[in-house]
Amino acid sequence: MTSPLLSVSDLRVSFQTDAGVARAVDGVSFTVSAGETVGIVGESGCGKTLTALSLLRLIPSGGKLAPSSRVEFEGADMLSIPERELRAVRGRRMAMIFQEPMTALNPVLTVGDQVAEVVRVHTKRSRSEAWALAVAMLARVGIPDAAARAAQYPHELSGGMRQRVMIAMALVLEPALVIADEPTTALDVTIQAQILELLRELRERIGMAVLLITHDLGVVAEMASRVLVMYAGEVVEEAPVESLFAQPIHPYTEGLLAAVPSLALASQTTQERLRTIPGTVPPPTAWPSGCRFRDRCEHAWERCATDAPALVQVQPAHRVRCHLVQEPERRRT
Amino acid sequence: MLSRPKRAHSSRVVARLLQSLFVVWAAATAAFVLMRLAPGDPYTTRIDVPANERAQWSAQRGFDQPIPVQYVKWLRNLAVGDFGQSSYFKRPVLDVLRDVLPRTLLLMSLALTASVLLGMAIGAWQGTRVGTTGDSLLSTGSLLAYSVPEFWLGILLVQLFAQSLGWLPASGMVSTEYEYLPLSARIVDRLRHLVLPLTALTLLGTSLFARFQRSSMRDAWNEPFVQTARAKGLTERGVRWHAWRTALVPVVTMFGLMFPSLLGGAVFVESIFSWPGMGHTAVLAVNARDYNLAVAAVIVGSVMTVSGSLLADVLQRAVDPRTAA
Amino acid sequence: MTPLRYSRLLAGALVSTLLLACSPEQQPLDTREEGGTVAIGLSGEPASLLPPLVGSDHEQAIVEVLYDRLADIGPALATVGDAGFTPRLASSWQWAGDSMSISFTLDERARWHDGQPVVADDVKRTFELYTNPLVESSQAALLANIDSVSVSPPRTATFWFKRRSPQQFYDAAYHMFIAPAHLLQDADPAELSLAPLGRSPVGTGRFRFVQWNSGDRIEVIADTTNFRGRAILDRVIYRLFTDVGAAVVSLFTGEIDFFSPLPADDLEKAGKTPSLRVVAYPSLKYQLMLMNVRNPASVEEPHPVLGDLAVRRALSMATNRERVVRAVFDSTAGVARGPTTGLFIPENATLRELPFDVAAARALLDSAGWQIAANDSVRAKNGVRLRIEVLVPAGSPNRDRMAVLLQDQLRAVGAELVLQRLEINTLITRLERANFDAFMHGWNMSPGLVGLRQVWTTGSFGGAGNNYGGYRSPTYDANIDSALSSFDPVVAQRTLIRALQTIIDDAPGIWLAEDGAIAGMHERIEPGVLSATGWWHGLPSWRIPADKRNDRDRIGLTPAR
Amino acid sequence: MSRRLLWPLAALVVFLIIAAGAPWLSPAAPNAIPTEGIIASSPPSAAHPFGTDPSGRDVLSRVLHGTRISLGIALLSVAIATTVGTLFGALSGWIGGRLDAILMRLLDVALSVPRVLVLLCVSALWGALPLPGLVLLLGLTGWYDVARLVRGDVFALKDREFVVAARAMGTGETRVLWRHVLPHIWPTLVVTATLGIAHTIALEAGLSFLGLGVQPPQASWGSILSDGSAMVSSRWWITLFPGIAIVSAVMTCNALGDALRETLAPGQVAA
Repeated sequence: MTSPLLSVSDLRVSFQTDAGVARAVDGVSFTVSAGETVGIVGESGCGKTLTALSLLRLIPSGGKLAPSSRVEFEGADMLSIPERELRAVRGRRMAMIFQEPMTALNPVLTVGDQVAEVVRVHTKRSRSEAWALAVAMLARVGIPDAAARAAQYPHELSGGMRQRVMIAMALVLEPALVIADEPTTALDVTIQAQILELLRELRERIGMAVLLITHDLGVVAEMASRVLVMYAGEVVEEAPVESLFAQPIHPYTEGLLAAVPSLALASQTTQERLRTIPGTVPPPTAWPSGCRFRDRCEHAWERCATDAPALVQVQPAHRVRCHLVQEPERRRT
Repeated sequence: MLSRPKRAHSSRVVARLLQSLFVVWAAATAAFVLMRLAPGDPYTTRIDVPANERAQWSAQRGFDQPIPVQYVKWLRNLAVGDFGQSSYFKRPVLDVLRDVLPRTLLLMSLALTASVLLGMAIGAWQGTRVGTTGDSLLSTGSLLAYSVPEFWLGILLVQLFAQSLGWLPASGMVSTEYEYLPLSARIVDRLRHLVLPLTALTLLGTSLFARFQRSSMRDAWNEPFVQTARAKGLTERGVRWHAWRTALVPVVTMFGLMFPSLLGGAVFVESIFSWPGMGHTAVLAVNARDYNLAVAAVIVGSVMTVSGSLLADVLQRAVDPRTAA
Repeated sequence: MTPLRYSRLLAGALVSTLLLACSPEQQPLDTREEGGTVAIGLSGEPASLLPPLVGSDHEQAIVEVLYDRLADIGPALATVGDAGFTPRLASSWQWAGDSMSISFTLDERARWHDGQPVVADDVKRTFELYTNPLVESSQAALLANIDSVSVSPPRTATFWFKRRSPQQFYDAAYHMFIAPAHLLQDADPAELSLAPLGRSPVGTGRFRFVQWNSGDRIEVIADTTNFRGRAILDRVIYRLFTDVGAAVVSLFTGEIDFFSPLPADDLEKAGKTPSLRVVAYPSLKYQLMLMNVRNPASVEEPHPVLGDLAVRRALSMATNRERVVRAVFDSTAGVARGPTTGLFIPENATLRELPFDVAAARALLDSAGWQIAANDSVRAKNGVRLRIEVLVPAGSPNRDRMAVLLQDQLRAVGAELVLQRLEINTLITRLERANFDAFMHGWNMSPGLVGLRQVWTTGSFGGAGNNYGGYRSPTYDANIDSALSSFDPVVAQRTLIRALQTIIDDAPGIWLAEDGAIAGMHERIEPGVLSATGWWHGLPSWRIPADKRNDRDRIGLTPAR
Repeated sequence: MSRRLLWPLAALVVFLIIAAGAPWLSPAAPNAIPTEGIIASSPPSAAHPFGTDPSGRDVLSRVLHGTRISLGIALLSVAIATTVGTLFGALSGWIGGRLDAILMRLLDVALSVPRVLVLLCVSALWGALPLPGLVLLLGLTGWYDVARLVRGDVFALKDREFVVAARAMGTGETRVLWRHVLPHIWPTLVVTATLGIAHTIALEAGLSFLGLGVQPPQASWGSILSDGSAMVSSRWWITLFPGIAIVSAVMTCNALGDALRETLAPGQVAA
């Protein structure tokens, strides 16, 4: 990892709410190299989507970035560059695929327009050139009869087609990094596979890096080479995908793995019944003291309530935020 | 596959037109019934006219015939634009309408355009800045504007700008010298006379549109596609355009619904500014118990309202592809 | 009291002449004198400009400058014989030896504004229209003594009278404006108001019609080839308003140059406005609350409330007329003593007016059986409540205010007045059908005493006159007849006073104000003496000094662009 | 309670206090024309803070008493409108089908004529109306919006689980409508009624201004203002003060309606 494409360090985003300060993203650091696919996994409310949005400086109104936060992308700090330069990066070098294609597409503009708009904004191409490029891209993402479809509106397309449009919109200028925020969650299972296949295929052809945000470990398993597990605004475990699946260390990761039917069955370590993680993610205004997972952790002991664990390296590419690393004997079996 | 929705579309248009026609007919019929329900025959003859002369008189006008026959005749006349005689103006009602209707349409169309443009601009500005000081100031302002009755606003405007400051004419459509002015001066003169009535008629509409556009813009502003537009690298202006384009949909519906409320406002504004249009004429007709003219005003109002909602339909189809299918 | 009336008339005339004397640059008449445009505000839109249909002041104001009478009355407003009358359309006239007919010879130079010569047939046709009951002309009653008009072509029209009368010349010459027969050939008398001539008049007056833009203006210009000489002003633009307030604002802003009557409330401000001049002038108008003595539902029966003499007298006595008049007109009007302005009441007459006496009014009502029941503030008799609907012309703030004051004062004796505001023409229609209880009436009298017959005698019910209230008194009728027909001035005066006393005692109305009128006008206008018969009477001789003319005056005679 | 709700509510209470206490708050009788001295319209002074009208009546007292009439008319006619509109809308939405189609067409027709024109027309035909007639007229021309909204709500609620459940348990139709459906639409009603009051105050003022509303000697804000309209040139106070009263009352109700809409979120019952 000589010069990573994207390098995030100590990303912190907080909101002032009636209930107090919500530290939604609380010191997240990671890198993505060119061409690499990194997955971020976690339950909803863990801060993964906000992390993704922060990379494009798309923090919702009211969100405050800590001054120490850095997001270096292709050598520029995304969090401090002027608005103009930021816009030049968005959509062109770093693009985003949103979760819900129905609402993420503008309902009153044709899909062709919406794709062509990216071209028009970032290049000097004429309206017709941009349109042609958009149609070509729509064809590339597997939309049949793309020329006709381009003139249609989002509501006239099926969910899968809409997501293909989203992908076309993100990839039309062949960015270096694509952030895909739950790209398949809103889709039928059969369509999910098609979309993932498409993403994989385009990744190879364009040679882009992908930051895949999902709650679905199955998706990660298929796509990513490296995984970050987030919980309560923090990264709790980071590992190459094989070692994470083979040897999850953080109890939360374990829980996630155990909750996935296909993985649970395939897993060698936990040949038990399908498990769920008890409890829910606490609200971001009231993270528990010490380890934020302790309330839901079956192994938790006194130290977990007082000391906040640090992210420690256990193997060259495997880092974990858990006291079990130091005191493995505490693990209950 | 492509022709089928089109046929469905055209049959829907026909259905919509028929429905509008029905509404106007029903309103006209209601007006006829109302006219007949009124205490005293509007054509009561003079006390000292002999009975035979009275009979001849009412036979001439068809009042001796049964009500259904009269109704059919009345409707048939109506269909060809014959609203009968205006007892106040001593002219055919149609002639009166020909005089006054364009004046009101001028005022209304300008007021509508101004309300829409101003209101949408203000509302769209607010919608992306909800909760800021500017937003609350404008919200309070439009609440106030929304609460000032046109007639009182008209009186204030006359007192201030016509009487105290002497900047603008207080009443009428044109100056006394109008017809003897060169073309450019005539245009200026017309515009000067338009300012105050237009302001009085526009303020309410503007605030209405601003309130509406603000909330629809606020809703659109929180939609995910706004985030998408930003992620695409659009400028804030471009992003705002994306939001506004969808926020337009509910506002356009309002556009058609404004017609009746504008016509209602015109009644007061025209009276204050002696603007000899439909609204002012309706008031005169009422004071003069000019039944034919009053009924014509109702029918014209209903036609306007119905056209307004048709227009709103057309516009909505134009701006919202989701309703077009 | 009476001298005061005349002094008021005199004062009015004096004020206007004084103001004239004060205005600078009284150049001698020369051709350069001519010119100027005056914008006059009217507080209503005429329904028609056809002479026989003239009813309201604003119709009269325009018709009088577009059309001509046969002869005009002199400044003294004398109506006996032809003394003081000056030729108009008729250049001369000839009395028959028995005085039963008068032959008018029309001015041979007279032309209609469309170029046609004026012929005797025009006079005959005009008379027929005025007197046709289908036309419903309000002047018809005044022409009742004329039997017929005969014609000796080309230009002599002879009026035949039913009987001799001191006013017979006045009746024939004054009440009609002659209309063009050649443009009325197809007119249906029953639908005369729809005749095209009514909207684009063709007359013989010193102004000719230019345009009528409904709701906005009526415009006339000087008829430069008029047989009586062109008017001094080039052009008069009548701006049509529907409410007095808007007209007054326009006067203050200079949009119009002239408005009358100016409400008393605006006098003070007008006086302080340098560009305006306020002129008081006498008027023949008196105001009253007219009471209908006939039952609206069945006119042969007396009115259930107002048919009762005691009620009418009590209402009159409960009204503090002085207070009402002062409140509404300030010092610009006097309190009317009877159904006429003071001008026509002989100076030495002693008339007993009904006193203002609330206690007496209550007693009168009590004794007449109108009692206040428990938990009611309104009197009633045999289940009929003392409730009177009062018609008030819309857009007449003075009469509206008087009505409000009457409502307040009469409540004190247990009478309830309900005000109903109506546009004037519609209101008149209801009056003509006797379909009303009471009416805030303002009557503009013709010169002389004919109005006393026109409005109050038994013969002038409905279409035959303007006796809307159906007042019926043989004593009054006989005395008025005698007053109008007697050639002996002493008898005429004695019977007049008797008639007036009769009607005052019968109280068919509450006599309120007799106007002196106030006109507000731009200071550059020199209108001469404003006539009691109407401010518009002398319009053709209004002038604007050459050095005071403004842009409006420079419009000249050019046609509109 | 949010501040947005508090202010207009407080203002409304003030108006109601004025309406209730007008006889005690007024320095003079509202319709009393002075029996001594000159009857004239005088400018504001210590004795008459709002001046006097052309008949010499104290404008302040008239405005205070006018509060009663103006608010009373608005409240009563909106009550009528709400009742009629709710019945009409509930019936239409609940029964649905053909009846609904017919009623909705009727509503289209009613909505097609601008309300002011209807009011003018009725005045043309019947002349000046007594107060109860005016209230009835305003009420019977003001229920269309209520009916439409109620119908929409009822339509949406009719197939909701709790309603279906109630029906399944054998509850009578009327009872289901009354006990299970209507309680859910009250936020809609409260908001529409509040905004309706604002609109009716302004409308009644306009009618009275044209001389077609409240008849003398009774005075609403609109008719007090109307008394001065012929002399705005020189007597500004007669039109200014009642005008301010109208605007503040209308604004109060509008603000209250807005705040209620946000607090009660009536749109969500249908969701």
